[in-house]
Amino acid sequence: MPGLGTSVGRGGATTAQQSLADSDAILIMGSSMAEQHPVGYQWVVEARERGCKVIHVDPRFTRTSATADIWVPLRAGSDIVFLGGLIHYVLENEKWFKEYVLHYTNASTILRDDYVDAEDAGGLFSGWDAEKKKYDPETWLYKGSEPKKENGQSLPGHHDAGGGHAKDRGGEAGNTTEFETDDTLQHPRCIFQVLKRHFARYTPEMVERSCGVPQDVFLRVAETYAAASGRSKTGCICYAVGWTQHSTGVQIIRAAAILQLLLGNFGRPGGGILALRGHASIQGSTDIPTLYDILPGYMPMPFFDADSKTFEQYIKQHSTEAGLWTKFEDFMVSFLKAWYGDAATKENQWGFNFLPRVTGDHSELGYWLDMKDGKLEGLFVMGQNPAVGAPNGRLQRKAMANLKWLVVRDLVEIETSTFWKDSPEIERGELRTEDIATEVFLMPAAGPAEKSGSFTNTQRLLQWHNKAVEPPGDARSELWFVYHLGRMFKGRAARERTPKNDALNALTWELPTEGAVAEPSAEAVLAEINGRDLTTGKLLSTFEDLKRDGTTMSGCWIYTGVKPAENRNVANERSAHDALGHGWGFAWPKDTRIIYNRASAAPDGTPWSEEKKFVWWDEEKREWTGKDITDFKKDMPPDHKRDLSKGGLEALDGDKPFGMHPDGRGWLYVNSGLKDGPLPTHFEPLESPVENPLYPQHQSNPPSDKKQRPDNPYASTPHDSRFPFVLTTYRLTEHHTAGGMSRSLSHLSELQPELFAEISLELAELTGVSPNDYVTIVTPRALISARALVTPRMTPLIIQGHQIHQVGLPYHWGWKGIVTGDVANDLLAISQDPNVRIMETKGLVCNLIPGRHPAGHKALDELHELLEERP
Amino acid sequence: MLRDLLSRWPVLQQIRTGSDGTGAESWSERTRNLKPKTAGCEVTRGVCPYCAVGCGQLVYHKDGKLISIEGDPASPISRGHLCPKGSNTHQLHTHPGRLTKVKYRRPHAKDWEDIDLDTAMNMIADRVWDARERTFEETRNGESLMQTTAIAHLGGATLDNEENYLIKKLFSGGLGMVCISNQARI
Amino acid sequence: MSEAQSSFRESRLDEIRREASQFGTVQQAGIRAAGSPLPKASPQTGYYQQHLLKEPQWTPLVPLYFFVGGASGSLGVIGSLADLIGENDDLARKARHMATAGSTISSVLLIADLGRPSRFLNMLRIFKPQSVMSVGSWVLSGFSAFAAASTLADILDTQIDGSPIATFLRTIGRTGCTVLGMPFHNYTGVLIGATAIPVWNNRVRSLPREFGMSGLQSAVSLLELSGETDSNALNAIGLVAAAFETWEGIELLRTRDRELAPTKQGLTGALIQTAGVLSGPLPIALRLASLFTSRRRRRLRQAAALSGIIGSLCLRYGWVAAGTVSARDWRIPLNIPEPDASTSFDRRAADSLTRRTP
Amino acid sequence: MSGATDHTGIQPGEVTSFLTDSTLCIGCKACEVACKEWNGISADGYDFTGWSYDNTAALGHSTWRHVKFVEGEITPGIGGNSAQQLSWEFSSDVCKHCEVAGCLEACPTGSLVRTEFGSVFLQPDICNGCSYCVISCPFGVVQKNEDDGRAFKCTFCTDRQKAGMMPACAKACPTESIKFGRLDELKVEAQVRLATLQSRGMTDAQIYDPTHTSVKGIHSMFIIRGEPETYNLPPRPEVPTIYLKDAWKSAAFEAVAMVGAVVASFFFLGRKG
Repeated sequence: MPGLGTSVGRGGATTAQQSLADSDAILIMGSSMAEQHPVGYQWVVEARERGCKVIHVDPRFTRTSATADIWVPLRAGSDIVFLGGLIHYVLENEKWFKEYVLHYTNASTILRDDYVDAEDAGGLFSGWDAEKKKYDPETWLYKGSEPKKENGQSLPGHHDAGGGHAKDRGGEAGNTTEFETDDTLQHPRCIFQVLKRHFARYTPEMVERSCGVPQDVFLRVAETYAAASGRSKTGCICYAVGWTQHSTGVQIIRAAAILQLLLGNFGRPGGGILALRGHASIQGSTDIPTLYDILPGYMPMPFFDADSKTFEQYIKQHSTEAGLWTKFEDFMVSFLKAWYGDAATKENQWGFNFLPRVTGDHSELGYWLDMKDGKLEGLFVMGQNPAVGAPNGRLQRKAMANLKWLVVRDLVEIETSTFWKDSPEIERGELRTEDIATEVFLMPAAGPAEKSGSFTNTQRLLQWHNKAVEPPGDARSELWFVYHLGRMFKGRAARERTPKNDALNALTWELPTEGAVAEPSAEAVLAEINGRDLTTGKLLSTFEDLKRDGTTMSGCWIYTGVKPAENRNVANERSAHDALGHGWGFAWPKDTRIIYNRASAAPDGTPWSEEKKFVWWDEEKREWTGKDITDFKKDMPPDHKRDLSKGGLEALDGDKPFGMHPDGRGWLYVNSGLKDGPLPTHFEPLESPVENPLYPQHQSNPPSDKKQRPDNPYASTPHDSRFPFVLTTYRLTEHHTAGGMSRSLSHLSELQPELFAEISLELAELTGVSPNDYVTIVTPRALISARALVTPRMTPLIIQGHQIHQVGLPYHWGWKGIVTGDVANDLLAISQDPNVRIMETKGLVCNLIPGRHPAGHKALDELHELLEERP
Repeated sequence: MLRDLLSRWPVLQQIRTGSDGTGAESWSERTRNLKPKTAGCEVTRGVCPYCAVGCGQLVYHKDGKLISIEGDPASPISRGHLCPKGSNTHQLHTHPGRLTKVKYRRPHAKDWEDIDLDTAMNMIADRVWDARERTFEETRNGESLMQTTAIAHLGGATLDNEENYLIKKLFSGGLGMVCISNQARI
Repeated sequence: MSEAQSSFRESRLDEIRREASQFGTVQQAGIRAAGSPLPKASPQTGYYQQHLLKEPQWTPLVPLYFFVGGASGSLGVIGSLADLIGENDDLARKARHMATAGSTISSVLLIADLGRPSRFLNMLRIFKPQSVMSVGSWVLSGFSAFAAASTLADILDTQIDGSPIATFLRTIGRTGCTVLGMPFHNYTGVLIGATAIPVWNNRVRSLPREFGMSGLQSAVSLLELSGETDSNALNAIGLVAAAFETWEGIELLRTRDRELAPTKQGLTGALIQTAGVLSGPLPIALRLASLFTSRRRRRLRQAAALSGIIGSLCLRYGWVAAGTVSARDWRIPLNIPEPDASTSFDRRAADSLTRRTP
Repeated sequence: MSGATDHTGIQPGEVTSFLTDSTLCIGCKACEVACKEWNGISADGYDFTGWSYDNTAALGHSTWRHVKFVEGEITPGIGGNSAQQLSWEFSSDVCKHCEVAGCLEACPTGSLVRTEFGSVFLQPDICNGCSYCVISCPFGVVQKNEDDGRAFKCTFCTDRQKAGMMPACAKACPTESIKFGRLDELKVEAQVRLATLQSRGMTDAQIYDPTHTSVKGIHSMFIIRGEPETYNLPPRPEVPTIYLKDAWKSAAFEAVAMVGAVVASFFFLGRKG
């Protein structure tokens, strides 16, 4: 979320897949879209056939490269240098979209005098606390804006426990409505000039040195992509976990956002940034989060000790003086009414204290380490397979052996549910079944066609799937499981009315059920999510109607409008009447398909051009009109002058499209909210074979957390003679993530039956491996065996003079299912980037040796032998 | 009897029509009346459960049995197409490896045993309740905490929004669990 | 490489390499040992050297059927003509009975080979002139009927003298056997000749002759082994057939088409060449020898007969097996010249395979 | 249920065809799975071939669509869609449904028939597993399933076509690289597409449709880059029936020779004494 969130206001993809067909250039980086999203890729192919240039930047020549116009091999983990290079090119060659940048971005905003850029301090921005390994963002703020300091706590958005998902804005640390600008962009401390200086060294030479991309190739990409800009052209950037799973993941996406802002590509058809998600409802599961640090609609969970003392304080900390977040209190009160109903009153701060307080890193990787250390008792796993899918699998599986009990819900018997029985640790004698005290419940889950509910897809589109048949046997939906479990707890709480159970007793938990198994009505849940007017009992059609006086309720404000009436479920509506699919499903917010689309018109409200006409100001009707719902106040004219007293969008000027931001602008520079700095800066992966050519003093992202410990060791970096090669992991079209939904299916399993490692002919010769041999791949964490797929599609790169070999490894296999194989993720380390606590999977180091590792305990002996070895 | 047996004998038709035996005269009854297996099925609209492209699916079913799952041509996103995984959604639901009973593993046990759903639900409820009883913190230095870190949840990106909503509501809003996470990060 | 690493080397890999150095290739799917080229799809290698044609899926009963069918067809002809022309009633009767038995065995063998024997009658569902299998099925059925008819006639003769039914059956039976015996004894050559299998369709003209004469020779041989070693007529027919076979054998040796490799190399080649000798020169020699001795005549004729039968069997099995080998040749259907351009695992070699032909 | 259906608008009697355009294929194998799902075909082995991403290897009794992966050379800066070089090509293979079909001519039971759509259909309720079609197909498509005893191949989804539905593979194909429609229209479309590709500099693009041989054209045409041999597409496929005339001629000659030999021998040497 934070990458896009802090830059433009919302963490979601800014456009729709269909809109790719209108692009003049598409840059796919950190994703193999043709392989991971084949059906979405049809829009890229359609654009390509219309003459759009498709550029794929990837360490490997993938099925996406094979269908693109330009393929650029890039050393895994050097993405920011490449994107920084593009930004540098755009700035140096005056390719940026002047009017757009001037009116729609914060380029002209002037920074405080005490702000020091990383370029001037060897990689560190001002405010660095070497002790705590964290930044105080005060000096990053705009000149003139007041820091929000409360009783000596860290500024909002920078709490230690923060998980980074509540970042659908940034800028929390200060009052961002007060600032100075210089519309000539000449002021030395204006963001435009700071940006220029920051990326001054990201030259084509540097790109060649660090990424291994020949200069002429880089320049061809730069020219091609920069050309997709201006009034009549647009370009789109597609990314996926190839960017996010880095210790600098958020900043990579930031760099892409900066590029798109400079080229004027947000909010326009064929433009924007398309974040490609890998699971059916991964967008939905952050909108309505099963995450520790946020509440539905990207409202932060209250952090203990920081902003949670009183409701007022919490609201004050997280609402802004202008833009949509001025309605934070309306959203929050309505949300608390949805959860706690009548028990939420003005007197008890709307039940604010029913909410648990976040006291630390409760993210998956965070609590998993606690689990390993025996601090957890029980765990629910629903539709996920960490024994195969999570980094440092050995640690993951051993940790589960320290649980008292484990509940796994899935369609099949996945590895996570049988770690005690047949995991590699059992086979290697690290764990003994009879020693493991963990109680395990493996519960059969219902398949998607056996239950009703909605998925939110990669373009923020809610689509309803209808139950077709009953689930087999005792298989049940998660809805059924949680609802009936909840009823039991409600019953117990009702019997013991202790303060501990206040929240449970207050919780509204009445749902109509249907059928023999008493399946709760998903549509009733959707109605609660959508929200009602409590005075009339009517369902709401827009979040603009939410109130802070307790007369409205809504479980997730950004979804309001998905169920505007008892007899309507917009997510289930299926009559598309235009290319963007209006009439088909519901795209949050307010069924807007391309967000920030005010930017598709010039500041004066007229379309930029005929070709890219999308949303414009209709002078007669005095309203915004066009091909999409306006992501703006419908009747607010382009020449509107901001009125802070009114709050909301009216507190912004009529030519400021990014309404989530208190200044209504897209942020080239993020004045607070990101824990590793206001501007993207290149750092090497936590394990890298090369020095950081830009900031030798700081090899890797300073605030990132390696979680280094004996059971989560690292290679020494740079240059660990034991691990000379770069390893990057990825998915295949034929399988799905950790394999629970593909390795048990014959038709998919036969297409990719065995774990393989893709290596170049050069690396094959170097290591004496011939095609289809078994090889063993080694990292400080583990060793695994795979078949060698020797292919000309892999090519060594020349980095700083020497050849860097890369090993590509798909990660789908485990020890269960029709086709089995070693667990690739055993090789990875548990690490956390500073902002969202994601691990680094795309760039690390390894060794590759011919032959298959021995079975049983011998495998570990081999590993230790190899780790000690220093030729 | 014999007459209609003969009348169905392609050779006689060949003689009559002088055809070479490669055409309609050789079609069997089955071939003549060939129908798609989805004929007469009910159709329900679904969404592909794999990646986040969100392809539309048509779920064909008859008498409570899934017959076929195909792309939905009306979808503005997928236009009726599906990738190999999406095309395999029918097998995903019907393959023999599907779990249908609750499996339970006792502490230190070497293997699974089947238990019935209600028993499992009650056992799970007891364990959650017990862990919460022991580990729940109402306040810390006088400040509201209402939290337990002893129980964790993982998963959500493959589930429905409504399911995620209930999980977060019950686990965080009701039980005070804070260790809640899923596949989603950025 | 360090010790730890070398101890890693799986013995399996060394086996693969040994196999590779010995035989040049490794059988296991996709396996290529170091030093051998990358699996490739290119105009020079075809699609990963994967053969395009499917191998024949016949059971070993089929070549046997070819043998029995060929013999009984010829027996039918002999049986129908021998006593019309000469006074060889016993020989002719024996031939007819053998033909009847043969045609019955043929049907059994053919049915047993089907994937769905219960559906044998579907063979008579249509008549397809362009399908040799269809024509053959009808011929087989017809021939069996006529052979049965003439045999029935013989049985009736032994009961009643000059019964009109017997006369009728004899007439149509023998006419039918003569007419259908001709295609029945050699259509199997057409059957395999007119297929996509290179080694077969390369010899599409000679196979019917070869199979036919082979059938005739086994017919003669069977009669001889059943005791008819005095008939000079049979010996003459045997000589003619053997002469034909010899000529065909020489023809085959003289033709150098690469499609014919399986008839000259390997097990299949050995079988076919042996067949050539056993059903060509050897019986000729024995038969000629039998003319100049009265004491050893019987033995020599029996030896010739045995050699002819074994030769005929080798011929059928040899040619069918050759079809399987031929189907595995990935170059011929793609008109790719031998030998394979790729020689080493060297990058440049691999490159040369991928470069487009201008 | 509202919304569009997948009705092709094609009536029985109109000749249909596939046009598989490799230049649009992304190698996802959706066609393989969609085919197996619709036709209820079982998996045929879990062997890792090492042939790029192709582990299906070939068409057969339980594989009626097969995506081929052809690896070339790669050069930084050049994607697979650029004309300069072949880097990684994908091509989905299928039964050719020949205009003159070897399997159809060979089938003795009439199990193989020409349908009202001009395609070649194997009637599983008739086939008796004589497997003569297997060796009569110049493309090596038909194969007998030894366990089942019958031969199988692509049905062209005749069951779907009869109901006006598109074949499963063509419907699934994400990038519409598998086109389905009226033969005559697709022949034109293929020419137009070829012209477009060549105007983009893809001089190595070509249509594979052997109309110049005895096969007389196919009902599943292909647009490929490079040589057909690379994709195991025979440059000159022939229908085995072209050999029939010669074969029967020499059979007749030999039969006469036999009768002659028999008659002569018995005439001159038959008499006893």
